[in-house]
Amino acid sequence: MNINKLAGFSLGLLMVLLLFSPSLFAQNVLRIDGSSTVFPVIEYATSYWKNNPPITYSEFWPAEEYGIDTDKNLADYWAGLYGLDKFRVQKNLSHSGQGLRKVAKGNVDIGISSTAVRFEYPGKLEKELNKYTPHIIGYDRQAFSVSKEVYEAGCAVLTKEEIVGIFKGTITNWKGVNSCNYDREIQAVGRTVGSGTETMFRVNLFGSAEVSDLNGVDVRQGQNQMVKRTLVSSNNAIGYPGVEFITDENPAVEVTWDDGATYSVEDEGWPLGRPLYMYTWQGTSKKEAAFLRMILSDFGQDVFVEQNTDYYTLSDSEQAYQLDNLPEVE
Amino acid sequence: MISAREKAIRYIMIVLWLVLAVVSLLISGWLVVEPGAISSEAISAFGGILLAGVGITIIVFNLGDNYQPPISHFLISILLLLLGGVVFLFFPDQGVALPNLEGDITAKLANLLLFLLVGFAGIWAGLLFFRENPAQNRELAVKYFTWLSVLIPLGVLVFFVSYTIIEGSSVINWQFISSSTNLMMGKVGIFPAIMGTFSLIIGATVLAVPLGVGAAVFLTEYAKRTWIRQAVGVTADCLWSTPSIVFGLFGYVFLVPRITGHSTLLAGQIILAAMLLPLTIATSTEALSSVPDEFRSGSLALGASRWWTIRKVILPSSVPSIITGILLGIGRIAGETAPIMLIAVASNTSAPSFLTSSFPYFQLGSLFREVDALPYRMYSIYKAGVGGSIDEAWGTALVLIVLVLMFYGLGITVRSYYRRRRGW
Amino acid sequence: MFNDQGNKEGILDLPNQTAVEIRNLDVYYGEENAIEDVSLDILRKKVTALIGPSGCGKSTLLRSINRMNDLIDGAKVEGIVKVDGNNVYSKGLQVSRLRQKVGQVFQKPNPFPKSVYDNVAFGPRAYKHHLRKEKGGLSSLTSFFESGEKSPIDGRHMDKVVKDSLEQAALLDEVEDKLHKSAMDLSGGQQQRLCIARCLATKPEIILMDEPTSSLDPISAGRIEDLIEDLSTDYTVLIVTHNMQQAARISDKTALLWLGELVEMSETEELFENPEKELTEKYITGRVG
Amino acid sequence: MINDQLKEKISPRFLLASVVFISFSVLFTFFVLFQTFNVYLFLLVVAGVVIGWIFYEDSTAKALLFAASTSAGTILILIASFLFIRGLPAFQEDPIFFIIGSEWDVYGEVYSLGPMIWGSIIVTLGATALAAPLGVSSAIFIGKFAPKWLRGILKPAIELLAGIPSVVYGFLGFVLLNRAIMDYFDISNLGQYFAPSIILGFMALPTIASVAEDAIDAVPTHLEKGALALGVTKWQAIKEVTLPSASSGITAALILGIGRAMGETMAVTMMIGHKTAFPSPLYDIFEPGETLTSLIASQIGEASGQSIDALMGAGLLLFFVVLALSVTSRLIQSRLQRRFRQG
Repeated sequence: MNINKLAGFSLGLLMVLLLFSPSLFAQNVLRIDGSSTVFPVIEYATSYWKNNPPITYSEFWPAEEYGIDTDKNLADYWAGLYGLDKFRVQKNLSHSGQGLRKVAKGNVDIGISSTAVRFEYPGKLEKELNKYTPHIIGYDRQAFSVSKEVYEAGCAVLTKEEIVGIFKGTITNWKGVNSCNYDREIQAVGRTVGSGTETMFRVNLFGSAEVSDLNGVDVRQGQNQMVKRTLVSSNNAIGYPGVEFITDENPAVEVTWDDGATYSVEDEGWPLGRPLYMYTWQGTSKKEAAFLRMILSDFGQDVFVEQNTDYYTLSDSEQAYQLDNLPEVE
Repeated sequence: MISAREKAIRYIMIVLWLVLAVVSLLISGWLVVEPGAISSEAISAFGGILLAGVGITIIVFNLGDNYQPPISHFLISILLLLLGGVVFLFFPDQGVALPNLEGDITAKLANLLLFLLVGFAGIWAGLLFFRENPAQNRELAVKYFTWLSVLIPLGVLVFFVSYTIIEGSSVINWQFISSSTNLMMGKVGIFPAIMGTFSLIIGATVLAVPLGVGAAVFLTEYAKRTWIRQAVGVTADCLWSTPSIVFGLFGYVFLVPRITGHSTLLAGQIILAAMLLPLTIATSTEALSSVPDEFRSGSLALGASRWWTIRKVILPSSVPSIITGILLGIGRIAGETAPIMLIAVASNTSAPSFLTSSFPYFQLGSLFREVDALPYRMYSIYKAGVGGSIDEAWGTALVLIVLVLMFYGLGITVRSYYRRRRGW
Repeated sequence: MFNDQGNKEGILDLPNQTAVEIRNLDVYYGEENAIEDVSLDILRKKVTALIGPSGCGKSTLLRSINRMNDLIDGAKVEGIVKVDGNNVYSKGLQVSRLRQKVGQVFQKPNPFPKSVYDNVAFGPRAYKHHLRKEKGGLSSLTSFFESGEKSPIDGRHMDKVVKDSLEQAALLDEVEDKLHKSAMDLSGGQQQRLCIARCLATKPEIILMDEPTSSLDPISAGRIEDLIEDLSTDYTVLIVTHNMQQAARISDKTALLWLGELVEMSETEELFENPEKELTEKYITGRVG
Repeated sequence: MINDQLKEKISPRFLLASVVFISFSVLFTFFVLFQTFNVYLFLLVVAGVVIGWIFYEDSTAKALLFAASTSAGTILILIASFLFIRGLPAFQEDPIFFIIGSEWDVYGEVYSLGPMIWGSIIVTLGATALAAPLGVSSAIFIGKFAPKWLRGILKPAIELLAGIPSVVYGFLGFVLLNRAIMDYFDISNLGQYFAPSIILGFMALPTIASVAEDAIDAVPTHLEKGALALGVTKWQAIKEVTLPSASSGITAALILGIGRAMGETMAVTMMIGHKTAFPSPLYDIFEPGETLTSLIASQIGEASGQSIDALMGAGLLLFFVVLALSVTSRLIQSRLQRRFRQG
């Protein structure tokens, strides 16, 4: 018997074995898909979940600090609250719309979205929308960010009218902005139409997503990072990335809003806030609840929302409300 | 005929001109990397010298013993020099030939056209001169011109690769390549993406190669009628030129719902196999038809059947060429992003694994999960900042380029090695 | 060994003296009539030479005996070619059997890019494989394990077959120490003798030679001629040549073809010394052709 | 007696037909229906092939090889039909508006591809303007002027240019070229048509160069030698004899290059501005824009319902345009081959 035949024979044997392979479809996975805005939180949470640090690593799993009395590892503890073993978390980055669609189809367990489902599907019936079970895990603020050159030229405070003018195309040069002393055409950076961010931006600025005359937008980028990169690479751009994506290279400007007050993005009353949603489909299963409870707990809020990302945590009452919405622990 | 002294002068001019061209290319490359590194006056001056150099070269080329240039050609060369001078003297603050005409798009376009016009006018005038010259001059000019036009893309290639190497090498270390990203520990690594890319490639090869080589064997050994060959050739061509995003769309509406409903490694392998297939068919057909007919008749005359002939004579003697084609094809698909973006990948997933510690020591579950892949990882860093900073994108790009070049290099080496060795 | 098996199958052994019987043979390439109504007999264990100018259909006639014409697009054969009394164009005849009994040596040496040993063993291995496939069933299942390059059935028997064939082709002394080196490294004359050995290894009855010396230097050609004379004691040899001296030197019978028609066929000496036809005389004296 | 033994036991044509039929039905059911019993059907076919292999190896091998040779066609037909089925609804309502209208508004649910088609045309033209002269003259150099050793280096090097992944091209282009062009031309946006068309030019160049080089190579050298024997220089011979003979092959190369540039996705997606509106004026290559490929790549993730239909329509259009280009190119090439075979 020569080597070729041996190889062919063992390949055949392999195929027969494959047919009886028990782990053909691993079922014990929590699937998450959706918005790039919410994604960083999920990414940190899954990283901790996957590493599953034991209680002795108090740097990563400071259970005592948060008044949790356990000797289990991190993921084991949170899964154990619902009587489950640790499961795998599979996350995928796409877009709010895709996350919502996939969670409705049952392709994923949790759809993450940076916009409320009623804005995403304005035409849908209330009954349909109610099948989406919302969980708010934190807040993002859309900052108005400009290229460094623009900021350094003095354009640090914009009014709402000016912003509307820029995006509607009535103001095309930085000269047209009151606080500015910068002679350069404006490059207004938008987001891909249909994305959660774009929807929320329109809702916040114009009251509705269906605004058809945003002719001032020069460039539309798919995700926050591309918006940021466009701002950094240009010398004349303005855009609205999430607060997570503000750096020294693309500083945020202050905005004078309808009420006459001027807000910076750090201020409590910043008008362009938006919740970070995690949607489950028709109620919340134990598996989903275990992971959500970790994020919604004091520990999760501190570590995943506050420390590692620049998002804003839930207030105490909101946190309590969200936790109440989850199934009871066993 | 021209004297030796004149010949020497011409060569010197050519060398001078080439040096100028190369230096100007380098400078423009440098400017692209670091805008503002050189003052615009310097550029204008240099541009002037360049154009003057072209003009002088043209004139010197024409100083043959028995050459009397028509007056119009002198006029053209002088006009060219004047034009260059005007552009560079009067618009010194805007770099090469680009006066700032304040905002108006039409003017900018006109600028670009002017720039191109000057260039083409120069070349045209030069060729016009050469036409009246001894034919050797023209041939020399064409030769250097075409040589330059090979050097430009090669320069771009070298520049791109070396830029990636410079940017990427600072990120690359063993940990970056051999581990996965762990945000909790603050570590970044692309191991899952490397493994994912390899699984995609291997799966695609396993699916496409038997089909492609089989098709090629049928076409060269069995199909007597040429219309069958034509038909398969045309379909393979069409498949090859189908845009990669269309493959992605097709996978998205056709494969994904039929496998699990979400992105899977298997879907990516199938779509990449569909992209690899036409390349395999084309290169294998070529390899098989280059096997001399004497081998076929020799084997058949000994009483061997067609299939035995194929198996024992034709395939063994064309294996190196077939492998070369496959390797080049793999190099092509390894870097594809658009087709797998929608159907196979997810960022920062763990590496696919097919081995387990318990019986039967392997599992196929990974086929039905998302994978990470090098090109997609680059794209997601660019797009969403996921999985690391821009430095990591350079690192990933470097690994990807090295991988692709490895396949190409391997393919080309196999080809040249066996071309030297084979006996027909 | 093969002979035995072949005999059992009953393909060989016909009592009469005629090895190949050609009757009213017409070969067409598309519209062109390459062979026109040729009838001739080729005698057992004799060397028969086919001579004639280029394009007169010598090679076509040769190829229609072992059905190599089948491989040429548009070739059509009419008439009867009997090998050992069996019409080779009868429906259902297995061509591979025929070709194994009727070997062919080509104009240009065409060894396979394999070792010398594998070249010679190629025919017997293919034959064995086909035989098992024909029997079908379980035996062909076992052949799955035995058809490889180094199958156990090769063993000593195959070594013997290879060595005998090389010996017969007067090549063994030269290649004994490089049996497992590539055949492509041999010289042209050696390659041609290797092709003859390869052909002998299948134990053919008849050997067809299509200008076997035309691409070789005179010394190598001379050795091949010697070899052909040796072979004629055991085999029926049909040789196509454009070299009349060669035909005169080595053949027992000679046939002259002219534009696809048989002009004359007789004993070699007779044909060259007192030809019956005027055309033959003109051709052998060089006044036409 | 002998003939009995020599007879084939089964008609290979029958076997061929049956195996092909079975594999097609398997393919159809496996992919179009995808139900569990197909696994058993598949196993049945495997068993059939194994048995066929044992008893009639030659015929089975031939049948399998034939099935393999239909694979490319099958995939192409699958792609075409599925794109057609999914893309047709977009064209049904108002095909003229869908193709030449100027609005792409996801919130208003108004979809027309006009700006994207225009964008594809602009970018492709720009790329061709760069790649065509460079590609053809590189082909002339490699095919005619380069010494053999240099040729052995240059050909693979040009191949390598095609080997760099488009995502790397896009990244390099975005980092190096976009800002540079913005500065040089003093324009107010980062993602204009101009930058991607330069990068696309370099991506399409290897295709043009290698196909054109093949065409130049295919011209029998005796034509050129005949001219040289008359005492003209090499360049004159090339210009008067080789290039005219190779002209249809070079045309084919250009068409193929155009197809490549038109279908290229990632580099454009990463470099262009994704503004779904016509530039004004129409020829303004410094405005941000969108092409068909980048539209699909950037919006398919966000799309749902009607907008997916519209994107599928865009894919359908793209597919058939590129298909037409490559078929044209192939026809030209085969006509060229025929001419030299006859001549």
